[in-house]
Amino acid sequence: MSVITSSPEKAPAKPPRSRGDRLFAGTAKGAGLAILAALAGVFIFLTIEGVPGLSQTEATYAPNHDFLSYVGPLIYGTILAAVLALLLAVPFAFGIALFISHYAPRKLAVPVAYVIDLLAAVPSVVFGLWGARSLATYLVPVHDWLYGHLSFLPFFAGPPSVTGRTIFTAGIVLAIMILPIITAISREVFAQTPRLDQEAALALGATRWEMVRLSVFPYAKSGMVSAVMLGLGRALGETMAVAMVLSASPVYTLNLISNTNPATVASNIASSFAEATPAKLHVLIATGLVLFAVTFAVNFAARWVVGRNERRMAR
Amino acid sequence: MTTSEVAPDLAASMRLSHPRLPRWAPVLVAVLAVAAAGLPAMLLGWSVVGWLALALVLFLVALPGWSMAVENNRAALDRLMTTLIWAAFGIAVIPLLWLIWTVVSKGASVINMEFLTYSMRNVVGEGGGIYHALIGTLLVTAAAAAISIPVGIFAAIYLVEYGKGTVLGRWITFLVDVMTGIPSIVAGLFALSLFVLLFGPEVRMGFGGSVALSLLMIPIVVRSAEEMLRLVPGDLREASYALGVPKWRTITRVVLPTAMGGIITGVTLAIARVIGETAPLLVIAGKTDSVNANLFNERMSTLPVYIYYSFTQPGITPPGATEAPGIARAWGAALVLIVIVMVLNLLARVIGKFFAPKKG
Amino acid sequence: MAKSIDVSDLNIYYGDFLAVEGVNMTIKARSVTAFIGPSGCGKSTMLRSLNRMHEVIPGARVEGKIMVDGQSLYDPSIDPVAVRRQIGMVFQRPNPFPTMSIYDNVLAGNRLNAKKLKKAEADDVVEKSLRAANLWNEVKDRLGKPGMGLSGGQQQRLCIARAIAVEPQVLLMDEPCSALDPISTSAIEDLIHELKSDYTIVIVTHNMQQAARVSDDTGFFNLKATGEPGHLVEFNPTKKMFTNPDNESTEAYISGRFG
Amino acid sequence: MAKSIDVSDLNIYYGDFLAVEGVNMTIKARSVTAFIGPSGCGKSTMLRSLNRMHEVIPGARVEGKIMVDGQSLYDPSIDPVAVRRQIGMVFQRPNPFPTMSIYDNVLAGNRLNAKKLKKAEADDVVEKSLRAANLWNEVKDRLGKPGMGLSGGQQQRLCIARAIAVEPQVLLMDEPCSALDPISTSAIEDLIHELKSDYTIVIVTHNMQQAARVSDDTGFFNLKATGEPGHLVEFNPTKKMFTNPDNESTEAYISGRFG
Amino acid sequence: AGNEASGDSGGGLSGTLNGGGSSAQEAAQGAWRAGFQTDNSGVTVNYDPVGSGTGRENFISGAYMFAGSDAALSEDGGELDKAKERCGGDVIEVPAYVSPIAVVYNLEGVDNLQLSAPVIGDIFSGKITKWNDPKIAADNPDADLPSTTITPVHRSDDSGTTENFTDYLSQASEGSWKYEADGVWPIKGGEAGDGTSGLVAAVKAGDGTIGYADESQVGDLGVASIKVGSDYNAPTAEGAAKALAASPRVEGRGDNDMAIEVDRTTTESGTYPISLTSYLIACPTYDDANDADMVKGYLSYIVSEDGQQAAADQAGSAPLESSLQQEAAKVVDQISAK
Ligand SMILES: Nc1ncnc2c1ncn2[C@@H]1O[C@H](COP(=O)(O)OP(=O)(O)OP(=O)(O)O)[C@@H](O)[C@H]1O
Ligand SMILES: Nc1ncnc2c1ncn2[C@@H]1O[C@H](COP(=O)(O)OP(=O)(O)OP(=O)(O)O)[C@@H](O)[C@H]1O
Ligand SMILES: [Mg+2]
Ligand SMILES: [Mg+2]
Ligand SMILES: O=P([O-])([O-])[O-]
Repeated sequence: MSVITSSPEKAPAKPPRSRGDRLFAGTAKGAGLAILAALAGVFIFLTIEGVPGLSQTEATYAPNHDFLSYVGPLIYGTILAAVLALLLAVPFAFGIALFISHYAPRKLAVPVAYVIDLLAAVPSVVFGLWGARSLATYLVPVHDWLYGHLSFLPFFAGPPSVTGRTIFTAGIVLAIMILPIITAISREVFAQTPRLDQEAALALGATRWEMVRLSVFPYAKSGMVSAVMLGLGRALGETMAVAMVLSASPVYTLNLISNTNPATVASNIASSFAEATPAKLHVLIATGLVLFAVTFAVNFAARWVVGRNERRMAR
Repeated sequence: MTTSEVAPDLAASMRLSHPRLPRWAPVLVAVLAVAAAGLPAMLLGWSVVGWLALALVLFLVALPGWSMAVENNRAALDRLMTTLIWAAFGIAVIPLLWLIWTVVSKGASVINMEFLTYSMRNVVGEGGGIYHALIGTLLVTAAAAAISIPVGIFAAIYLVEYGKGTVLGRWITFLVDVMTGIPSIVAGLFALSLFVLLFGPEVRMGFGGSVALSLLMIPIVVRSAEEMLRLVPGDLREASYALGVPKWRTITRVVLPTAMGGIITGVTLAIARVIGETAPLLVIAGKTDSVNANLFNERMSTLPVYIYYSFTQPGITPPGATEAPGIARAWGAALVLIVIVMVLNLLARVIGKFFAPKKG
Repeated sequence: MAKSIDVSDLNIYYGDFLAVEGVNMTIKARSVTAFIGPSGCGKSTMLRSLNRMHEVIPGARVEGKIMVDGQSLYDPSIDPVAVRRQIGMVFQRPNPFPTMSIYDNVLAGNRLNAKKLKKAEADDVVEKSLRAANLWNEVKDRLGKPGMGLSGGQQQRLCIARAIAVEPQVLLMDEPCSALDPISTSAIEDLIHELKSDYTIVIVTHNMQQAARVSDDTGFFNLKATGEPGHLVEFNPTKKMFTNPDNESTEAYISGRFG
Repeated sequence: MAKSIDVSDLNIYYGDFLAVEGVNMTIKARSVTAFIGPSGCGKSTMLRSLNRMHEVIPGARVEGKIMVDGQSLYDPSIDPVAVRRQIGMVFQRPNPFPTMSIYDNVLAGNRLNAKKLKKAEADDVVEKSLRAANLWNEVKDRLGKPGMGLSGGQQQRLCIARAIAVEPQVLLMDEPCSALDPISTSAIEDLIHELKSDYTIVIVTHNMQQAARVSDDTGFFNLKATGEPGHLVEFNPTKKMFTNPDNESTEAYISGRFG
Repeated sequence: AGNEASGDSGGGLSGTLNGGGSSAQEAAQGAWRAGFQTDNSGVTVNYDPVGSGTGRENFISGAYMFAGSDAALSEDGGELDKAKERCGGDVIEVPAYVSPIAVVYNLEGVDNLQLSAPVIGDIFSGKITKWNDPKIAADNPDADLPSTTITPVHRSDDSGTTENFTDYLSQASEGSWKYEADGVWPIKGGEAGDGTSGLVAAVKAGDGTIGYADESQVGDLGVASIKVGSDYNAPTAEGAAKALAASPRVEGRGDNDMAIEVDRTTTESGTYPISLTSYLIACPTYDDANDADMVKGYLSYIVSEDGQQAAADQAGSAPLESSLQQEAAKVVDQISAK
């Protein structure tokens, strides 16, 4: 019976987990801690380099006057662009993911999944070029139409941009950029829904959509949230494409279709970084710090909302 | 329809065949919608896009409407959702193919042996190639993957298998989400300042780029791997434990293989996400015209940076040409980058299939 | 209300694999029909083809004819959703909706048809169904808790309650009692007895006694050899089957040491 | 080789919920012990505490003592992994590894523990185990096919084969036959008879006849009331239990109409 | 790579020379690199077109051995002093790249637009909004101007081009432009493009657009002629070089510092006042002899007649006027090891 005890003569103080187990668990935990360390590193970097940026000479914030007025429109623009992108991308992404996992004939689903994945590979520079030079031009009539028919809404107050390089277009480009990430992850989790769960719904006389709602969505919820968070992350942090598409100015505006649009934090860093004096660089990094704080808050809020839902579920 | 013949007495008992739209109903409605939308489109001189948009709207109203009239609300909703899901696919495919077509049509013509095997050293105007940037991209991305994949997957394992419900686990999950929001340029600036701290102000190296890219890659790997691991049924873990298999072997031999398909998708996605990333590499890996295969010394060109500069600094347009030679090279490089990811994707799919749970 | 089901020359495939071959039988309305036979002979497959659940498996298909009250089940004009709504099913493995409470699980089917159930009405349906499935006493104090927190047997009874709640006209049960203890099993059998005055019931079981006890007719499926498709060996009134079967192999199977 | 197991004053918890309370019993080596009782009374829970599988559920814990051949199972010096290697388990629901072929599934216990087997040896183990589980004939031509492609019953027998393949000293079975047809059930029972000359076997079953047929001792678990923890009502030699139980409720349960 | 020479290094020099800065110089730097590396196959020159500001900063920090900058080191931020500190003495600043900035427009039916500084100022500050405004018509008596709305396009990034353009407006617009010279566009709102390429793309994309960009990058866009004295001059390399040669030096700089204060108000015929002058910044002495040799070699090549001509051919810049070129060559020739 000595087989069960790993070392009977040793003091039984420490748990007799095998070395392999301890090593493996340690490695896994180490990886988690490494992530924390990396993030802490980024945070410390942003703080050390960014805090001096809060109080520079007025000229550094041109054409604004102080840090708040400088960062405000950027944060506003970042959130506006990300929200637009999410609003556009999320329904499409879930739709396509469902299409691939549950609706399309197999012969179509596989190549579609493949092509969507490819989209993730298009360099952001190319997205930027395509967005600024092809898409924007084609969207000019759309801008005109929105202005012509919906200008009573503050979003479409106009005057419409003649180049189409607006936050509306940028939102669409961002939406296309985050589409593959959301689609890929949600389609994986949709496809993993156990057949038994799905049959439970079908056997009750559910239509395909009801089956999706009853079995697939609840099962995939956590994965869908993850997918959206990843997409949101990319939308908040996207740099080059936005810089290339957007006709940017340091302003607040709800107007989505005029040539005056708020820049995003990341795109502003990218485009201002090149000519930045050391003082300006501090300011730019400080805007990064603010974005970091905003990302933190957004995630916190999202988690709280999801968590509250779950708590209500568990009751 | 058969329905009408049997309906009277059945209606009372069991309506298996309440009236249904014929199989060809969606096709008919589609044709009618396109035709009906054609009229105002023609009269008002709309573009094809406007025409099709109106046709889609008509279809979205007509088919569920007809279904509601003939079938019932639930069937109508089902048809509406089916249409929406197909439409989502159809609409999303447009920019997708458009984008890919743009790259292919503009890039394919410059790709030849010279383009793939020459660098830009001493090249002015026409000619030259992407060899140096190709090497750079492969090395930098490979190094980033070598950092991110183990860290990411192990972190996901920690979150799902060890840290569930612990404070540390919750913090890591949360901070990984926050990490996805780090702008790529900030990651680059961070890597630069880290390396300057370590090696002095003149440091530029490919590996610095790898570190920056890892910051962007890790959260994607963690998040997708975490989701996939979570979906592995507890049954399987128990089955393995009950055979006297230690936890770590259960994870490596049962849990990971079962989730492998999804994890590979996530990893491929993460690689695809960073392989086209420009800003951080611009800052830390820099650019050069010459081949540099040493990740740890000197500037290293990468395809995205190459593309970026080829577009923004295309040189002057030679007389008689329509555009500067840099532009064509940029499209060519973009196409090569996409092909690389395509190959990677195919490879991942093959590997994924190999590991995928066998259903029957 | 109840339906009779005529099956003629039915072949059932999984892709190219012929799982069940040449089945002919008549399942009478207002009666209980049991399918018995060794594992892998296609009882579940046969059962699933009766409410068109078979076709949800990719590549799965059916040849031949199934008539329910004079309507051909596989006719293009038939809505499989309506079929499944009226021909309910309980599976071999319990499958409650994992994110729903016990209460919501029971009501899942009803909610599909009538979006708005009055609270009192809903409470009523839940209690009635759970009582019928002999689960009420165990869960009445935690109706809001998730259905997954129950023991295997409790989960299975929850699934039965869910299937009953929509008041189907035919009820297909695939070894519904294999995870149940005698008390619950007995309750389910009582329930079957009760239901059969109105409904048509088809049950797959490995338990000969159970088949003998609850069913009016019994179909015995067998495989000619491993790898061959399953087929219906004998279909007869249960009394006759268990006392004087037509077929030798039936006798051999039934008189196996136990059930 | 076989082990005897002494259980004293065992309380089993899921978090704060006390599922099983105050169990005392002695499971004899080289014998078959059956646990019976209504659904939800804690049979599975009790069984899982015997090879420390209970603790893999977050928050689950055990109070009291379980002695296996004089060693305390829950002593800190005991490696639960080693325990499980020697005390095998078959679950209520079949759970073959989805990524593995039938062949690899059977060998999983050996392979996952990084034991190197020669090809001939491995073939031998696979054939022996599958034969013992009465599955060999059905799958011998498709050993390389995925284990998930089998019918429910076949899957369960595959799991039994997998558990046997590592030659445990104690075998715990949680309603192993609930998804099996009579033929396979009979084969498993034969197997149990065979194994008990060397091994200690504990089986949970809802089938009274099965308990009566295969076991030497029987433990009857019950709930005092719903919501209360389960407890061991009576533990006695099976013969006595089924003819002259000490306890009234045991008699009531066993003499329930069937099993 | 197939094109990279292996083996012997002609010219005797070998090593890697890193510099960077002004993105405007990149095209010219490409030509200079190629020329220099062809003569010295053992040398690899890297130039990061990260922008003038970053270039100057990296020069000061020691990350670059030389920098390219669209503006001379400034005295107010203490930049000049820090650079002196880095070099341990005087700093070398020589003009290397001069290029006219074109006022580009995209307006159907108008080919030869002529504009005066006050009108440009009014257009970019939004006071003139229609193309058929009488003020524009006054400059273009022969053109058939449509009533299209004017969309002025500016740079959204901090840029040397903007700085030179706004410098021109503030000096020459006779008060119609109310802002000072600045790399950041001083007006909030309006159409903007990122980088020269972004701005050019934006002007191309719309009808009625007008912007400003390095002349070599304007492609097939319309280019306005600018009023100088009583003439309207199209942007030319010679015009820009001439304007530069006619401009005074910044006062109070060292002998090696050729910082120039461009006079935008010149009325000399044939000059073109909107131009960008980009400098090379280097130290007179380097710790390492090889570094010194490489910097000296490279910079000498750049300011040589050959180098200037190569840039003119490949990047469309204006070769330095010969007196400036000779002075610059002399300054660069002093570079040595410590
Ligand atoms: N999804 C599937 N794909 C392919 N073959 C299948 C599938 N499901 C079942 N089969 C095969 O069809 C045959 C009949 O299976 P079925 O599940 O109907 O048997 P059963 O009689 O219900 O067995 P059990 O009593 O074990 O549940 C078996 O050979 C099985 O392997
Ligand atoms: N994971 C779990 N978490 C919390 N409670 C649980 C869990 N599993 C089982 N229980 C509860 O513990 C009690 C005993 O469950 P157990 O599964 O042991 O019953 P059982 O006797 O095996 O029933 P059955 O015959 O239905 O399998 C039940 O009240 C059940 O609801
Ligand atoms: Mg079955
Ligand atoms: Mg149990
Ligand atoms: O040369 P720029 O600073 O205008 O890009």
